[in-house]
Amino acid sequence: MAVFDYAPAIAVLPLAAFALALFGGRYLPKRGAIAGIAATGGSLVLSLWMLVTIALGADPHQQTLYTFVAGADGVASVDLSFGIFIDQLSALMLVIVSLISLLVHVFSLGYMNDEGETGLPRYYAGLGLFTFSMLAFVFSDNLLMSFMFFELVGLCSFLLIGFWFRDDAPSSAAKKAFLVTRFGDYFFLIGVVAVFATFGTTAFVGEESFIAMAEHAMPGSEAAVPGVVSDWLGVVGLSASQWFTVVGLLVLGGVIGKSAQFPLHTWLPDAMEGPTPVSALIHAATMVAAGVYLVARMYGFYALSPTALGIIALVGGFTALFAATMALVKQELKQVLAYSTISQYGYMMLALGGGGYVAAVFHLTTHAAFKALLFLGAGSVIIAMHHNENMWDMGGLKDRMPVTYATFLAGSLALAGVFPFAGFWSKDEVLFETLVHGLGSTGGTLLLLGYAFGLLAVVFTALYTFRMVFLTFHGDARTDTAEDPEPVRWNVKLPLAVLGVLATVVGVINLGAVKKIIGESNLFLHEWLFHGAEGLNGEHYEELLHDFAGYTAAELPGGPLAPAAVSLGLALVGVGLAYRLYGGADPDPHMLKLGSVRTTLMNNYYLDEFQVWLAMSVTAPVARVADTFDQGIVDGVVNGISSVSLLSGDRFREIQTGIVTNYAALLTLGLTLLVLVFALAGGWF
Amino acid sequence: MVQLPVWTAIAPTVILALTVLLLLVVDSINPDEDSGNLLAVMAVIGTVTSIAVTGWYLLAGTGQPPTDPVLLFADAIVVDGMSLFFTALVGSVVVLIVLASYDYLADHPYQAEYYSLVMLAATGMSLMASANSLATAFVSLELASLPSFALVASLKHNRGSVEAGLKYFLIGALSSAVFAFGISLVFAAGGSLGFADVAAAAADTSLPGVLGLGILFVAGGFAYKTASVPFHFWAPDAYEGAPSPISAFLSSASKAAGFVLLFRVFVEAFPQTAVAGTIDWVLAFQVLAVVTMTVGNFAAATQENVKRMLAYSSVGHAGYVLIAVAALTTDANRSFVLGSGMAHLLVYGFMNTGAFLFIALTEYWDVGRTFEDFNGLAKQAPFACAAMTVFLFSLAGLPFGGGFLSKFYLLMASVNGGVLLLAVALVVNSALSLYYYSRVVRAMWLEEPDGTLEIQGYPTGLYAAIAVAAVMTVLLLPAFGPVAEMANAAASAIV
Amino acid sequence: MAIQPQFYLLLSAGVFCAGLFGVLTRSNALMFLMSVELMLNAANINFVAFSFYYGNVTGQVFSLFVMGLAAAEVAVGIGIILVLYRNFGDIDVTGPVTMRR
Amino acid sequence: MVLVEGLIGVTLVSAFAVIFAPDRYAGKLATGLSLIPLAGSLFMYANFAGSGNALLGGDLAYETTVTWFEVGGYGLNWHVGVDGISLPLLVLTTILTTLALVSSWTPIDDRESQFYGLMLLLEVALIGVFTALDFFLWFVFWEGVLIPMYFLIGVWGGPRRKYAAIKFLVYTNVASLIMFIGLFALVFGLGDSLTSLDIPAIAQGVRGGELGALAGVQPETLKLGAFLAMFAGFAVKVPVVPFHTWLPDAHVEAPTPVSVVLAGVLLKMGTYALLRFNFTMLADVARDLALPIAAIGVLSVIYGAMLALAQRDLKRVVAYSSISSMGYVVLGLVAFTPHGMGGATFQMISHGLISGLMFMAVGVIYNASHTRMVGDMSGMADRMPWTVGIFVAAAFGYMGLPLMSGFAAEVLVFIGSFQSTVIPFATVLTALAMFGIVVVAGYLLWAMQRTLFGSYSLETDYEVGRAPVHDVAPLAVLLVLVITLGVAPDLFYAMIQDAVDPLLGGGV
Repeated sequence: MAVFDYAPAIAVLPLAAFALALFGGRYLPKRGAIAGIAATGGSLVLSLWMLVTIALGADPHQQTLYTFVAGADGVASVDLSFGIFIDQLSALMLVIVSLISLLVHVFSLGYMNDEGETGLPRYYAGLGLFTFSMLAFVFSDNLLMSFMFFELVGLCSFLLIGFWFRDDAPSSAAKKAFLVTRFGDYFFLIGVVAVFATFGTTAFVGEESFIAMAEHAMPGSEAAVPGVVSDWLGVVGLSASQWFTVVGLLVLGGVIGKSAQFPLHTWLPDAMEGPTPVSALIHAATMVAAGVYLVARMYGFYALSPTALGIIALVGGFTALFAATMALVKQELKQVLAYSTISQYGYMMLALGGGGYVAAVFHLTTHAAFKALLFLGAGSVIIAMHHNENMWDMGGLKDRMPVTYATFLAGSLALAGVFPFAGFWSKDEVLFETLVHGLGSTGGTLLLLGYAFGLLAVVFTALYTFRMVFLTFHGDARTDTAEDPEPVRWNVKLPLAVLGVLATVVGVINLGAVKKIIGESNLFLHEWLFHGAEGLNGEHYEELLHDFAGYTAAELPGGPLAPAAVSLGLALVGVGLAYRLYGGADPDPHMLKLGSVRTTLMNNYYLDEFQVWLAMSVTAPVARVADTFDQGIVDGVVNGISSVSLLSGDRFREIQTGIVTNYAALLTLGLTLLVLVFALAGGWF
Repeated sequence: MVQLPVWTAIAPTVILALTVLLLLVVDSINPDEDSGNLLAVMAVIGTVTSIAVTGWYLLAGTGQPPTDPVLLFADAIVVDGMSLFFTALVGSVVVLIVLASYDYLADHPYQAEYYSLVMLAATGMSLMASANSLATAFVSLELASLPSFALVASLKHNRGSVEAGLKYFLIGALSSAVFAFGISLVFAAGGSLGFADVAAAAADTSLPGVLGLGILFVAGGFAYKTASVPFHFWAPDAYEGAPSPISAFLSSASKAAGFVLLFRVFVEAFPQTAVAGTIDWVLAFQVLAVVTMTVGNFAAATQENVKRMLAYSSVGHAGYVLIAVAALTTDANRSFVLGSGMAHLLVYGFMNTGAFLFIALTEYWDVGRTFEDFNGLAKQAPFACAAMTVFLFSLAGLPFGGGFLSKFYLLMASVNGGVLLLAVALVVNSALSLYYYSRVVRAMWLEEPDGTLEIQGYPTGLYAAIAVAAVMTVLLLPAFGPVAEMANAAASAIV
Repeated sequence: MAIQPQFYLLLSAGVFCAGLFGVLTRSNALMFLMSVELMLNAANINFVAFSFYYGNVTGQVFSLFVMGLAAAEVAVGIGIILVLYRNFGDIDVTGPVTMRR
Repeated sequence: MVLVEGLIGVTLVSAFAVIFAPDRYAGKLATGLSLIPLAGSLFMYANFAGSGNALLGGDLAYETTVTWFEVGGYGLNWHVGVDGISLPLLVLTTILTTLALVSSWTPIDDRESQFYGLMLLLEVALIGVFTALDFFLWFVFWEGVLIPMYFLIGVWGGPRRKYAAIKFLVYTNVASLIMFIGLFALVFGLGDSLTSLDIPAIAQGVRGGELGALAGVQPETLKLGAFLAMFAGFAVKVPVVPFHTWLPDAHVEAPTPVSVVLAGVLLKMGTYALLRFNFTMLADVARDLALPIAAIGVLSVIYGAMLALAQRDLKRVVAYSSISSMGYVVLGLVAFTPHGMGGATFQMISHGLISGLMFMAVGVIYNASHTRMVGDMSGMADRMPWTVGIFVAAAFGYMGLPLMSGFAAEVLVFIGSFQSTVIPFATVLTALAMFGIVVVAGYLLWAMQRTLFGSYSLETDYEVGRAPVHDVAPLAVLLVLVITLGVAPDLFYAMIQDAVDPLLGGGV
């Protein structure tokens, strides 16, 4: 397959852009932006080529590129390698990532270059590395490689969030982002190591993959249990399903960190300190998406464990609601978007936990479009507002920034889940899948709980989204800047336009709510994902869910239409509420009426405080105590031994009095002692 | 090849004795003239000749396996590997001392007496190495001691020197009385003085108590000579007060001579098999070794005076060498263990002499004696200080010189003998010694000079002696093999 | 009838202890030296007595050596005591304590 | 082949040449001369044809055996050679020495010829340690390291240099002596079956069960005692908690280039020796004691990291984190799995490069700012962009960022120890140790945020500018090496695995 020979280039192109910008950025046109655009453009073209090739019926492609640790001959050890795996899922994700990245590069011309920022080569180098890491993560063919690029994604987020390192807030936020996600990755790494130990491989693909081996090792599987797995299970003394649940949850730790799920979501709002295009990239296509993508990638493994799935669903549902409540009270534009991101990824997790593999990928796709759009739109507003992000200082921008307004509105409608925008279809699919599996499965209570959270969050989502829209664009201008905003150029408007169109129409790929009408076969994404690689497609996952997790979809009387109507209705309630509260020319800050509840929400339920407390009031004192212990006791013993030696040395010196008669006496005494001892011992007398 | 008469086996000692006579003759012919130059050259020539003959014998295999030891004068004197080894050792130290004394005594009266006393003591020491009877042992030991008393006190107008001489003499007199009484008791128990006869008689003596007491008293005599506890009290004071070359002489050569006698007497005259029912002297030496090295090193640790520190460390080294007899258990590889002490003494002869000669150099410069006085000395005299660093680190057992190998040889010996206590004590003391030796290094290299020090002149003789000692110390690292082999071979002949 | 050897031993031990006692209690250098002479003579008693007991002359010869040595020792000793007197103005052995500890 | 001898000889001659050279030229001369052993070691690497483990009958490369002397029935030989474990360490030594010499040009401005001469002497000893295969020869080099190090810390160090130097000297010397006793208990326990102090011979004798009783002590007890003595001895060098307190003092006081060699190579002597002696000769005892040893490793990781968290001095931070990193090595070694022992060995190389890099980067910043205290400076990135850039990259390397050598090493260790069947509770202990990667990120990020980022502020009466090229160049070289080994660990890991493999089985 000649076409797949070019697959590595998808990631390598941005890497080259990174190197170019880092070392030669000063001499390049637009300080490296052009190189980045060219590279991501190339990646996009190649990704699309892959997508089309697969769509035309090519088999998924797996290939080991480079073995960096070869297990020695004759030793029971494993190879560590890089490889690519292009299937329906990864090809789709590659397109999303490279597209968003391309648009972000273009947008950056307006946001960074036109604003006269310094350090641009570093910025574009960071973007290039970020894109490279994410693309490589997406087409990884094994879990270790995934982990490696997962971590690199974390590094890039550090570099880009902390781009304005001269200020304290960005560098602090960058630190927090890396550290919190690192905490999650700690569990992920244990998971990777555990997978190695259990299966001797971390490959995703094929009969020898850990996913397939795990399936075979489950009780009730027809295939023979692989020897290496049963040996290992003997060592740890757990049953297959117990151990796989443990491993799955360990890997989930990384997912929760990167995808900003409760309780490791706290880094994400802080990460707004980075440049806005970076926020768009992080939230829509790269870092945060990585977590969800990982679960989807190894969904066959999770499908074996109802416990893990239940936890995923519950965490997701809870996060969706939890983050939405906080978004209600935020005053900065990007803060609202940040919490909405957390909330939306909660939906995706809910879908994955609820057996909605396709729904999750669907929502990932639509969200990528509309969230990138919203961030870039916010970026446009921020340019216009001279980097003032407070919505209460805005108002009435719709007339002065029509393109931004129109596209932003499209994105908001999608986010709120209003028919027929993209978000409506995908969010509905998420809720529907969760509901039917919750109703149809034994022990589906967790799913139903998650569903309830998700449904409630719909109202809040619509409310905060349109609160944001009304405050920013409607009503009267509340400041001078808002009266006369700075104009933005084509390089801002073009990405907005592209994404605006996508946010409106991309739902068409999977019109699940009306599948009874258009026919199942016209659910393109569903069809697409159900025809993946052997053992790695939606169809197989459904079987696994049924066989091992006990998931069964309940038949609802009205089909998917009734739940869709419910969620649409709730969304409209939210929009209406927002209009009531903030639709006027000079809206009041109604949220103030919430009093202490608002304070709690503004302070993010004091979770940041809790984490700071953990770091400053628990860890730091423990470290200080350890240091004192080390200096005082451990080193004290060392120094003490030396002091005691020298002191006793002084005592020994005292014996030497200088008086010769004393010497004679001591000499006699010594000899007498010897004589006495040996006389008694030898029995001389 | 011409077969020399048998008596020529003792030629090295005889040559030393003749040198004494020659020196006295020269002096009596020309008593007033300032002839330090000539005297020193004569002494060096005499000693070098003696060493050369010793070396020749050593290489020629005189008295060494496979031939029998050469026994002379009714078995009163023996020439074998061990005696030759120690004669060479003593001779080497004497050469260094004489070279250094040439500068040290530049304005000193009575140089002829000084040199002849040194040579006389050297004769006594080499005779100690050849003693094969308690009578010879006693006489040679006193022959070595009496000139030493005078030498220590030879700076007649220096109160320190006189005080040192007094203490050395008084303790020496007391110890020789103890030694003599011990010999008399051994004689009482067996009726003979020759080592072999004593051993033979000891096995079935009717007076085991008297024998045991005698053995302990004899051990006391050796403890004095080797500056071991509890007969060590004279050593710090004497070494500190004596002229530095003499301190070097006493702490290296005299100690070595004491040890060779100790080795030979205890291994040949009181073999464990013969005295098993009477006294377990290995145990006694274990106690003495541990106590000696501990007392020496701990007292050295906090000294303010460098020379006194070296004096105490010399006591500590006596404790180390005692391992050679203390680890001489029945399970041990006996020649290996005994050889360790001999090898250490040889290396010690160079590095310790060198260290004391460096002190002589600083006395020559009037640097002062405390650690602070040595501050920044390396900036003024880098070569001398480099040599001193070699000596000190070698003494401490770092691989700067043969002291490294010999100390670890001793450690091996303690393990070989299965006496863990000795090994532990050696480790602890060695660590401590590293601390105080490095204090000198620190003063010389790490500290800044206070700026008042002016060094006047670089005395050739002293420098030459220090250089030779340093080169020998370093060379004994790669060339430790022949030394150790020789020591082992010599030891294997008597155990 | 010959005297039992034990009695010689007791005699010599007594003399030795007397000498030792003198060494420990006398601070006059000359008294110190005399006490040492006493100890050496204790050895001589043994040598002579057991030389007789064993019927050889080794011990008797050795006792001559000891006497010779004692004389030499005194010679050196007197020399040192002389310079001691010159430097410290006294012949008290406990006097010079400039070097200690 | 006489390559090893050539390496040692040339470096020794160079050292003396530099000592007698004028101060002005000493730095350049020493650097130039150090290229010879560097080239030599790279040549050895390129032409390496050995296989197997040096102690267990493997094919050694560049081996020579000449009898030095014989004492007490034991031949002491000049026996040198390299296998897949020692060659990477040898290369590490020569590379780090050359780079450390370059990094000395700026900070060392007093008694240069002595400084550079001693650095080269140190290199001689280090080369010797990693190539010698006769115990006494090895021990000469092992102890020989102490002397130049003592002076390098004591003369050119910081305010408390004398205390640090003597502490280092005495502490590690005591450790050597204890270790020595342990080894000789084995040597004499082997009795007549051993005719030399050849390390392979000792190892094969002990593994072959030829150990007899010594002074009434039964072989099993003898082995246990010897193991404990040697472990304690080497643990000081590594250093393993609680024998680590000399290290922070030494690091803080030592001048930068010395810290580089100290952290980069000297600590590896400890783990190298542990691997050669404890885990090769006495593998069965190590297996029996796997739980306590692994626990000590984990303790070092976590405790060292906690201590690093409490420090304000950047050098102290890196120093304590070295303790933490070396804990992984101990954990990996005791796992007795291919990746555990191999990864531990690889971690020695990796940590050598990365910690050297960190110390150098701290040094370059110190050269400009004259302070290392977190809180005394901030926003250094503003003035020294490239230096700080490399610093950040190095810090991430330390945190185990993928595609850098630290990750490869650590992940291999984790895989190896996680699946170890030798260590009881291997999974739990490994998971505990892995928490170190979170803590290390915590303190390094914290320190970087406080010093490198934020608005520029530093109290100086001179202008802080970019570091000279010769300060930054060694950093860049090391970074490239770290990334190269991260992307292609098999450059060293293949030969390491080959050499470690024979250790895993029983027998000789």
